Amino acid sequence: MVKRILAIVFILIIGFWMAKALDQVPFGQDRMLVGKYYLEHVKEETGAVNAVTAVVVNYRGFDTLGEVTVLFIASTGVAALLWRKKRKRTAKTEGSVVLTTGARLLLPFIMLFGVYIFIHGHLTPGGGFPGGATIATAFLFLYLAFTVYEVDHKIFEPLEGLAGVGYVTVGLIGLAIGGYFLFDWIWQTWGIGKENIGRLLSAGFIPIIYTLIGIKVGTELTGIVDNMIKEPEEGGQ
Amino acid sequence: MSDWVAIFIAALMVVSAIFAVEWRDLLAAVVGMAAVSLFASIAFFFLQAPDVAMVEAAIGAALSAAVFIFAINRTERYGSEEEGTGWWVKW
Amino acid sequence: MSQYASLLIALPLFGAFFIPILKRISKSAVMPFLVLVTLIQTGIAAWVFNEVYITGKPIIIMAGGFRPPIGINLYIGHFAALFVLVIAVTSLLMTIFSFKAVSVEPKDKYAMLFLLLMLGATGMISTGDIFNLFVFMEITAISAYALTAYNKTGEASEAALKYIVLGGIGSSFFLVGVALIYGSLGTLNMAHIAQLAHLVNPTVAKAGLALLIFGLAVEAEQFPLNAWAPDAYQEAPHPVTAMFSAFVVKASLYAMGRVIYILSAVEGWSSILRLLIILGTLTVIIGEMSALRQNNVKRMFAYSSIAQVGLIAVGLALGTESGVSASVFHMFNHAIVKALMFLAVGYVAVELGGTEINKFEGLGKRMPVSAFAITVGAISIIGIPLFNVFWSKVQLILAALNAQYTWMVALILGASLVEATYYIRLIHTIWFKGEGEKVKESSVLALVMLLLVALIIVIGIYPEPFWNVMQKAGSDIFNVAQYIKNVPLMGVSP
Amino acid sequence: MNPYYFASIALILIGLYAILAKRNVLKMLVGLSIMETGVNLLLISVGYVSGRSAPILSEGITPDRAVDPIPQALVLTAIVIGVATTAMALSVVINLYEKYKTLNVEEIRRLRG
Repeated sequence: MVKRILAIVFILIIGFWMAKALDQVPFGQDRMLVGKYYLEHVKEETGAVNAVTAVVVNYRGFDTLGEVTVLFIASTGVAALLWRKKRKRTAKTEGSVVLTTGARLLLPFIMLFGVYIFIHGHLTPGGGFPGGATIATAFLFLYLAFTVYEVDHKIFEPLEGLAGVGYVTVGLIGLAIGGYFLFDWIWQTWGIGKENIGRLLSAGFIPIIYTLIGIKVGTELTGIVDNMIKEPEEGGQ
Repeated sequence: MSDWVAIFIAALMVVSAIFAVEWRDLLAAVVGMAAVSLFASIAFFFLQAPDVAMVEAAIGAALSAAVFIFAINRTERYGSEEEGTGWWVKW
Repeated sequence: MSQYASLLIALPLFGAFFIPILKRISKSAVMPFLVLVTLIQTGIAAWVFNEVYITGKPIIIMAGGFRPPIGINLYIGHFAALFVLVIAVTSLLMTIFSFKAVSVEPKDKYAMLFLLLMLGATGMISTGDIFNLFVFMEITAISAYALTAYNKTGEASEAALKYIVLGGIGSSFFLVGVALIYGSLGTLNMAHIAQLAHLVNPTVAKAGLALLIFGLAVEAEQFPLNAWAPDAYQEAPHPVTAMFSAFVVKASLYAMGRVIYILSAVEGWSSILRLLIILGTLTVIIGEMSALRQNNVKRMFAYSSIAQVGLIAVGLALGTESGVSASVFHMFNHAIVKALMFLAVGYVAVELGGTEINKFEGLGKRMPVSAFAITVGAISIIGIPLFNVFWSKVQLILAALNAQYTWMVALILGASLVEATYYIRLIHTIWFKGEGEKVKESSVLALVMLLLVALIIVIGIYPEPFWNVMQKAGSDIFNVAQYIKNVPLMGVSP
Repeated sequence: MNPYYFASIALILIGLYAILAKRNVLKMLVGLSIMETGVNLLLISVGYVSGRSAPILSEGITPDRAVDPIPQALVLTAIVIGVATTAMALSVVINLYEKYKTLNVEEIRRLRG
């Protein structure tokens, strides 16, 4: 009990200091510095209408590469930790009729929606991460609806690696053409799509990278789900 | 008007967080956690961050709750619940 | 041309992403591929080191061709060039060791996580952006979680869980700190933050800095948040333990130093230094005291490592240039010595099946090279003259005297005394107790160990050239004005 | 104090409390997740500017009428990292449960001293 009170006191001290510091950072005021530069130059420098996308893919591309890597580590790590000699699905009951027919009917549409989200990342809210998550949701439906369903690992794992290799390669092409890693060579060197800002075929390599990220995130999250849902067989340790 | 909305959402988040932490049924706790994420995603929408709202709803709420539920499925649903401290401080 | 230094980041990533494809082609090619990638990485790191130290100018890598504060930049100055090389070389040696030491499947996943751990530490050391630092920290941390639990025993999972919980708290604190600093300055680039540091409200800056330090303290193994370290060191695969001690901790300590010194223009900054001195001192005391009562050699080395890390943190927090340089020297020496010791202990554990102290009886007769390596490492870390750690401890003492912290001399000497106690006990067990059959030692690993031993003795006898390098690296962290000047900031100002 | 700031600090503290005081591993991870949500909310609130709209510069939105895009980009990264940590932690928990058949941290303490 004493320890619990100590914990609460400790937490309250932290909370007090955070609140005190936040008091000096008033809510809702314009304190933009670098952000202002982004908003003013985003269209000419990257061709994207959605400034968040431009920041994520272009200006702070290293963060995004790192973020994709983190997810890759998670999927690899989960696979490494839950690796057993023999594993299979152990669900006994099929999903209800609503779920099975729903999964069959909706699957293409969910996939299509995911693809739509990540291809239009530079125009509308969304992008590779929610798009990939949507695709993973489609596979999640399949897992829940059918007891024996399993993704094809022969295709999925190399696809995951291939998308990552593609991302790094796009960056390295930038290094070769423009002299900088992750340089947007399509927009800044070739100038493709300068005349149709605000439409699909613009914004340089953002759609390409977001497609790669979408595939990667989709396969990785599906891989995590797959590893979590399969249980080791008896004596298969 | 928007002030009241903000207060309402904030209150919902805090309440569902408290429930998530205090419910003994782990499945309910996970649902509470997903609710926190969901309300947070609504808050992001009001704070003019639609991109973040989408990601939070899709990844933060749905998928992480799903992963939690699979984990509960492979472990146990009702944990013993006496409280204490000091597990990580002890050497 | 200098932009090609970004291959330091691109190559391990490419390698890690390529492994799933390679596995489809040939599964047995994965481990040789790992050697290849780390070898190339060492080559690039050596080239970068050469470039930076010959021209005397840091390499600034601008991602996407945007000038900093707009884009993210990597800053490979004197410190980063040195430690990127240390990381690459250590990884190469540990890859060779992995052939012997890692037998648990799935090895392809191990190879990926190994590369990404190396990548994360490289990124942490070279980044020039505070949020990018967070991302690389998480890359390091999450691959470290996975590698800690890799053996899939109950104890390994327990250690990993402890690590994850503490690491999660740390990363949340770090992000709150980033939010506070971003909220008051509107920028994330470290050089830009340093340039504008006098504008921050002192309360915000102090709270933010304290949160950043607490966030980094998990990886840097400082006192209240380092309970994971001995467990993880004990249970992780042996090559990974050596990597933790040799560079993962060092990367976080460097990040700590960098974050502290870029905000040195803040009012009331010295109170943060005092906080870190207290944390570091407690780390030293608790680490040494716990090491004294260990029966597991690997765990004992882990506590000894924690104590050394505390000394490094104290040196960083002295607030003088000589203190920082001495810390960097100690980091470098400690990286070599602990890589050697964990390599030797791991190899003994692989051959004899455990790291409890009774397994080490008669080791001098059973595995003479490993026993010799452990002995040299132990003698060195105690601080006997003619071995490398002696010189860094001397520099630390001189720096402490310069900064008027006389009691710190007592701390360093006392720590050395305690180290002497438990290491001499170990050496006695190794050479003068027990008998046993001779085990045939792998000649490659023996060569690696002898190489590191030679390095220890060379630094011990000729410390001057190394000390010059360390002074440059130390002033790279300490001298913030020069740091701001080196980064080609474009004129975005309030 | 602003409700969003209040909520984010409250979420951080509730999460921290769960980590410090609960003994059920999954409960601790729920706390960690809540804490991360709180941090994300804090970052977004710091970047908000009253009366402006989302930083999507299509019809009618000029640069001086949009909120700060940087915190949003940061939070995108932070959310994904949070999920990665959670997934990692849960697979560790599954391994732990296989070995010890319990989720209580007091009962799985083998590493001491």
